[in-house]
Amino acid sequence: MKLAYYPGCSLKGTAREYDLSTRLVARHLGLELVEIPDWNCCGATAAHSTSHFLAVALPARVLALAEDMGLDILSPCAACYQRLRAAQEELKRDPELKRQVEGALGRTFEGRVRVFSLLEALAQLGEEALAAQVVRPLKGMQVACYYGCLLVRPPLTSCDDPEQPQLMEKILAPTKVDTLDWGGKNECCGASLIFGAREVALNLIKNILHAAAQVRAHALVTACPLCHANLDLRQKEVNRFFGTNFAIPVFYLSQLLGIAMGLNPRDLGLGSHFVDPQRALRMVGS
Amino acid sequence: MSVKEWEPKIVAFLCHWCSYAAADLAGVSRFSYPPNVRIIRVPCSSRVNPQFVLRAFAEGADGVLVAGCHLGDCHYVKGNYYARRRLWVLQRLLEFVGMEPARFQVHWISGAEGAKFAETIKEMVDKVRILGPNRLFQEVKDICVG
Amino acid sequence: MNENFWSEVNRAAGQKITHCYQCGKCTAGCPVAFAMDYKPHQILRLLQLGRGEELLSSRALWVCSSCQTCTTRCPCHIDLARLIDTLRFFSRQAFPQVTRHGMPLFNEVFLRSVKRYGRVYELGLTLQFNLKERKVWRDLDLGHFMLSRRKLRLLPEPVENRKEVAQIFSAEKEEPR
Amino acid sequence: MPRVGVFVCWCGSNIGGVLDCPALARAAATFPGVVYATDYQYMCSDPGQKLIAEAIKEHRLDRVVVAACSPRLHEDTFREVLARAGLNPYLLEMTNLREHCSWVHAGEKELAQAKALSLIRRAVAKALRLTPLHPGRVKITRRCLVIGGGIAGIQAALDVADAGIEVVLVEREPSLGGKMVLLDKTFPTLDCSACISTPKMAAVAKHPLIRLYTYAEVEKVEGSLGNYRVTIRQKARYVDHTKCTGCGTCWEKCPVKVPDELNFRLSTRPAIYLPFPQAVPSKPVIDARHCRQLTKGKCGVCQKVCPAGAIDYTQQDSLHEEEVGAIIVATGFDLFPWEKAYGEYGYGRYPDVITGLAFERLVNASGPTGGRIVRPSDGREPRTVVFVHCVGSRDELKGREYCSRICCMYTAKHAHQVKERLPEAKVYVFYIDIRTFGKGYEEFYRRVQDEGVIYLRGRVSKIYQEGDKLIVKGADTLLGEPVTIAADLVVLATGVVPARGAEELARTLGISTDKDGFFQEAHPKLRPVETHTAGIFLAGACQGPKDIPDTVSQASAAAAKAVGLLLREEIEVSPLVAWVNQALCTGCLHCQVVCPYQAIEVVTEGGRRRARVKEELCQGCGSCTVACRPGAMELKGFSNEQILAEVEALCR
Ligand SMILES: Cc1cc2nc3c(=O)[nH]c(=O)nc-3n(C[C@H](O)[C@H](O)[C@H](O)COP(=O)(O)OP(=O)(O)OC[C@H]3O[C@@H](n4cnc5c(N)ncnc54)[C@H](O)[C@@H]3O)c2cc1C
Ligand SMILES: Cc1cc2nc3c(=O)[nH]c(=O)nc-3n(C[C@H](O)[C@H](O)[C@H](O)COP(=O)(O)OP(=O)(O)OC[C@H]3O[C@@H](n4cnc5c(N)ncnc54)[C@H](O)[C@@H]3O)c2cc1C
Ligand code: SF4
Ligand code: SF4
Ligand code: SF4
Ligand code: SF4
Ligand code: SF4
Ligand code: SF4
Ligand code: SF4
Ligand code: SF4
Repeated sequence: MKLAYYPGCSLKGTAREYDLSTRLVARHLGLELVEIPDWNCCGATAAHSTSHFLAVALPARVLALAEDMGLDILSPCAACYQRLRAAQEELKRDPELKRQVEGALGRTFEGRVRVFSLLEALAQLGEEALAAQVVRPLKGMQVACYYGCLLVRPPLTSCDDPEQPQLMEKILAPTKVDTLDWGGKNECCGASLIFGAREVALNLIKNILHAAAQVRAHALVTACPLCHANLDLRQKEVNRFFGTNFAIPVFYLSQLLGIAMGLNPRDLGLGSHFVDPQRALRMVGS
Repeated sequence: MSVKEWEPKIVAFLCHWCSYAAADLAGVSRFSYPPNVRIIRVPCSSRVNPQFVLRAFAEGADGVLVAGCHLGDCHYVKGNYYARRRLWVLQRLLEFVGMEPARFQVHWISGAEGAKFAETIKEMVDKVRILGPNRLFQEVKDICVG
Repeated sequence: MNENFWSEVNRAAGQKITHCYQCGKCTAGCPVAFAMDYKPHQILRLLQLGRGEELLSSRALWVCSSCQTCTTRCPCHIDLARLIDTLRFFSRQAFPQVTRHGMPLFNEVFLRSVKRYGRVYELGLTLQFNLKERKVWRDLDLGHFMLSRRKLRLLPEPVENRKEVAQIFSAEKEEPR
Repeated sequence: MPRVGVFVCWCGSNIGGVLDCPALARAAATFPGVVYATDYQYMCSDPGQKLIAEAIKEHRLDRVVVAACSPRLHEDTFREVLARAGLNPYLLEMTNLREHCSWVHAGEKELAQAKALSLIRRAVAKALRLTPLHPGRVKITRRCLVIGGGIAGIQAALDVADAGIEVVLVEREPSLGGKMVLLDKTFPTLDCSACISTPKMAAVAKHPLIRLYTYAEVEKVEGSLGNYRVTIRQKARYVDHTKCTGCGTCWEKCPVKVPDELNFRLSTRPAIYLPFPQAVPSKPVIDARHCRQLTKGKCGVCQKVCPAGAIDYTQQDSLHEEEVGAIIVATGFDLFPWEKAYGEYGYGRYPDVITGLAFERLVNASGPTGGRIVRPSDGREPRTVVFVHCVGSRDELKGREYCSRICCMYTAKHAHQVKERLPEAKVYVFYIDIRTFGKGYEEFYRRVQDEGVIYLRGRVSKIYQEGDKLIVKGADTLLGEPVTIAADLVVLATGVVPARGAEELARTLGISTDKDGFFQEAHPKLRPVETHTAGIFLAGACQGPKDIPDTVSQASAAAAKAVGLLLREEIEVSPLVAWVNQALCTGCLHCQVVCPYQAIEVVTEGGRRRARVKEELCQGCGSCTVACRPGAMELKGFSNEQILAEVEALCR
């Protein structure tokens, strides 16, 4: 399978390891990724809370670039994924808006590119293809899969069941990791609030860490750079603020899969996590 | 007939269960309306064959009204839906051949709406009076009725 | 303001505001309701009553995390998250000063970065925002950690075709809202 | 040439004060075909009627025009006059000089006079084309079919049978009883549900005039009002009920254990089983999907132990034909399938999130726990119980738009039951609105609040398991705050939907369903137990969500309607029906498509297909006449020829 790769801003910075691990795992699974040349930012929450036009036009340029390549898009960043999907739906729904956007970009849309999240792309490979690559089963590790908001909401752009998503669990099943049933998987981590309303965001992060701790998760798994930043980078701040002592490592889905596939943890970018994942990895002898 | 004496002649096909009852109620309530309308009672608006309407125009009617129960209230479950579809087609056809839409009207009037019936007739007569005698069909009578 | 405001918001967001029967499912699921001055169902109620003043100056608009939980679960098909976005547009028009801090400030700075470089320049963005918020020292240790792990780039990495991005932004300005 | 008589009525001054009636009569006398015309003060009075009857004889009239008031008022009166005078009553035409002329045009006498004459001309034109008509008569089969054996079907069957009419009752489950027999107590009086319903079930079984088919379904219905031929499929029970004594040896010995669907998997039952102890009939059936003998060919235990030799593994489904004159449909409801729709409540994955009906089984002394309220997951008594209203109801997104009408009340009952059995327990009820419109209902709700049940106004957004608690995230919209409760047991007040298979049954019977799939009544206010198809009646929750008092009222009403019909020897059907001019019919069947009453059938004669009207079903709407392009379909009393003649007369 060959896909147009849209890393987005985060994967070029804060979420560097998500980019590394996604590319690496994809290569090993025979998934060819071609980075979209000269892609731009999707606009994220800032755009859609400021202007409906920007919220559609910015992602629209990315859609158009992929259309030129003739490839469907893989968007590992959940925020980008949601913005691209939302823009697609808006362009379909509102011909007037489509006309305006086309005018501004000097490009036209056929609307034939599809946009996949990392979950969909991996799930499409099928359980067998994944199982064939697993050389180091993660038996004994208990993880809480965390989907957050952007991958599963709103239902119109959701890549899985909005209330009880299961794709991560399905993808991880061949690794034999123990995926926990827990109530926090689609709760909001407050990514868009971490700058503008810090205390509120810390509250949300605490709630998720608490829910994961309740089910004795050894680690969290996520497929979103914003969730990762909040849950991993901000854990210390949460502890300081609430007097808690969480130490739950947060893996990207691609990283955990990579480990099960026997790839080098350093190549997967595991060294750049704030909460040290070593303890969890040692449990499964990695 | 000279123009001065001319009075609009309007034929109304009324559903027995609703609009005919509305006309009765208008009477009982003494809601007066212009005497230009003549009523033909039918069991349901769906009994009205477009052919009847064409014949009325051909015979010199200046306006034709079809009225039945409100949609969803048909005594025969869905007769007025059929009527609406058929008469809508007829309205388009008449417009196409150049007849003023006000001459052929379809209304939904329940048995409790005596006042609405009287109002409807008043308005229709006023409109048709302004339009003047219906000449269109006099000329195409042969084509339409055969 | 009342009638007008009501229908204007309604038109902009394309929602059937009158449908809301105040069940509160939105508030029940909203992760940040605890921090809002008006809870999601109350935002809807104020809208129904056309009480724009309270709404547009409400802190709740800028506490909403756009998580879409309310939209996903509303039994009456009301897209509250989108309504809130629409109210944010109106709020910025009515009270330009809201963009001087917090989330609207962040959005402003964020978009400025996108406008200039086509992408987000995270380091510049953070510094600029913290400066304006007068919290220069916030996240300093984190920044240090991230720089050391190459999680923050020192310099922006702009797109090449900046003209196209600029076109988008200038078209946006012409956009009647 | 017909001989028309015209009778102009003054109605005192009502007509006579505006119109010059003698002048109208004089003018009418000159119309073609009119051989006699006169006027009179009050035509409907005795002398007036006599005047008409005598004129008919004297002038050998064979068509009568009465120019008076609305036919909606006096058509029947004057038809009888014709009949008394020896004339076919359908040779009458009335024209409405009062409501449509004198009363509304009093201010314009001249124009009114002209209009009145025109109206009489119309009536004469139609009268000339009237033909004698004879109402059809159909003999009635004095038997009644009742479909569904819940409380609605039971009540209707008993009422009809008590009136001396034979009843055939068909229930598709192995026992009578429906939902009511599963309930513990009933609001608002809290009497024991089984105690009041099982005697009725027994009465059905004993009634000499009721023929009971259980474990059976209606497969085909032919015929029409007064005479239906019904085919019933009796599903194989593998137990010969004529031999079985109900001793119970078989179900005690059967080695199979399957989850008991009636107890929502809170307990198990054998493969040969009685659904519940008070079942009627109290004889078992074998569940073929789980019996080892029937699936794998080895076991045969029940056959060995049965002292009556009643077990027959070779039994097959059998078909039975019954003739009936009327049908009462009472197929009830099912719960909204919340497990498919509500992911935020866990899609049914948390064992301690249960429906209201499962709660009824829990709290029921004859249920799986002997009436102890415990958590299905670990058998512990809950300390905090949360109830959630409107699950699947009033929810356009995930459920149905309508209110289910029973869940507010049954939840109040459940909350009361928790407080009664577990006084220490905390009970919370999340609601949007409380709907307590029955007799004694509001009082009951207030009483439950007094008992310490806490009502919170807000919908629940999410329920999830955390440890052995269920976290319920709701809201208190009265305070304007989100609320989170850690519960031990959550009961969903699940809404009501039509019983599975209702759509197919509607098709079999030729009745319609509403937008939600409930059977459609003929009129929402004035004919709530009839359908649009004459002879088929509705009872209970199959027509819309209903509690027991409403269900039973409607069942008795349906029974009264059916009895009223069946007590007649034969029924008269209006002669104003459609008929097919066979010579013109091309067999296109456009008419059949529009007929709302399925009154048009196909007949094939000499290889030629034609339409035929079943007069006993036709209601005379005339829709088919317009659908028919070649003009083969005609409506008696409102024929194309008659109406066109009226048009011409009016336009002159
Ligand atoms: C949890 C709960 C608690 C309740 N508590 C109360 C209460 O306290 N008080 C109160 O007044 N009401 C209560 N009700 C409402 C009450 O259950 C209904 O009013 C009543 O059961 C309706 O009776 P019915 O005969 O119309 O339907 P059902 O009870 O549903 O009976 C219908 C019968 O028809 C059969 N059937 C269905 N389809 C076919 C077919 N195609 N062919 C043959 N047979 C068929 C079914 O098997 C069933 O036996 C409660 C309901 C629920 C869900
Ligand atoms: C404001 C209002 C609006 C309503 N709107 C609706 C609506 O939109 N839809 C709806 O479905 N329902 C509506 N209803 C309810 C509806 O009016 C009743 O359901 C209905 O009238 C009840 O009919 P009934 O025959 O039982 O009683 P009633 O209408 O009260 O008739 C009883 C009759 O008995 C006579 N009577 C009383 N005592 C004696 C006696 N001792 N001897 C002889 N005769 C006696 C009375 O004079 C009266 O004529 C409404 C009611 C109200 C008050
Ligand atoms: S969930 Fe929807 S209907 Fe309920 S209060 Fe919120 S907006 Fe209104
Ligand atoms: S989108 Fe905003 S208002 Fe809606 S649930 Fe999320 S945070 Fe609350
Ligand atoms: S053992 Fe025989 S007689 Fe007894 S209940 Fe079973 S089948 Fe009937
Ligand atoms: S033959 Fe079937 S029903 Fe009978 S005892 Fe065996 S398993 Fe049970
Ligand atoms: S009866 Fe009460 S709980 Fe049931 S749907 Fe209606 S309002 Fe909701
Ligand atoms: S008393 Fe009347 S107005 Fe009040 S709640 Fe009951 S039905 Fe509604
Ligand atoms: S529509 Fe007319 S021609 Fe066609 S089958 Fe019916 S009666 Fe015959
Ligand atoms: S007149 Fe109406 S009811 Fe009778 S056959 Fe025609 S369509 Fe059917």
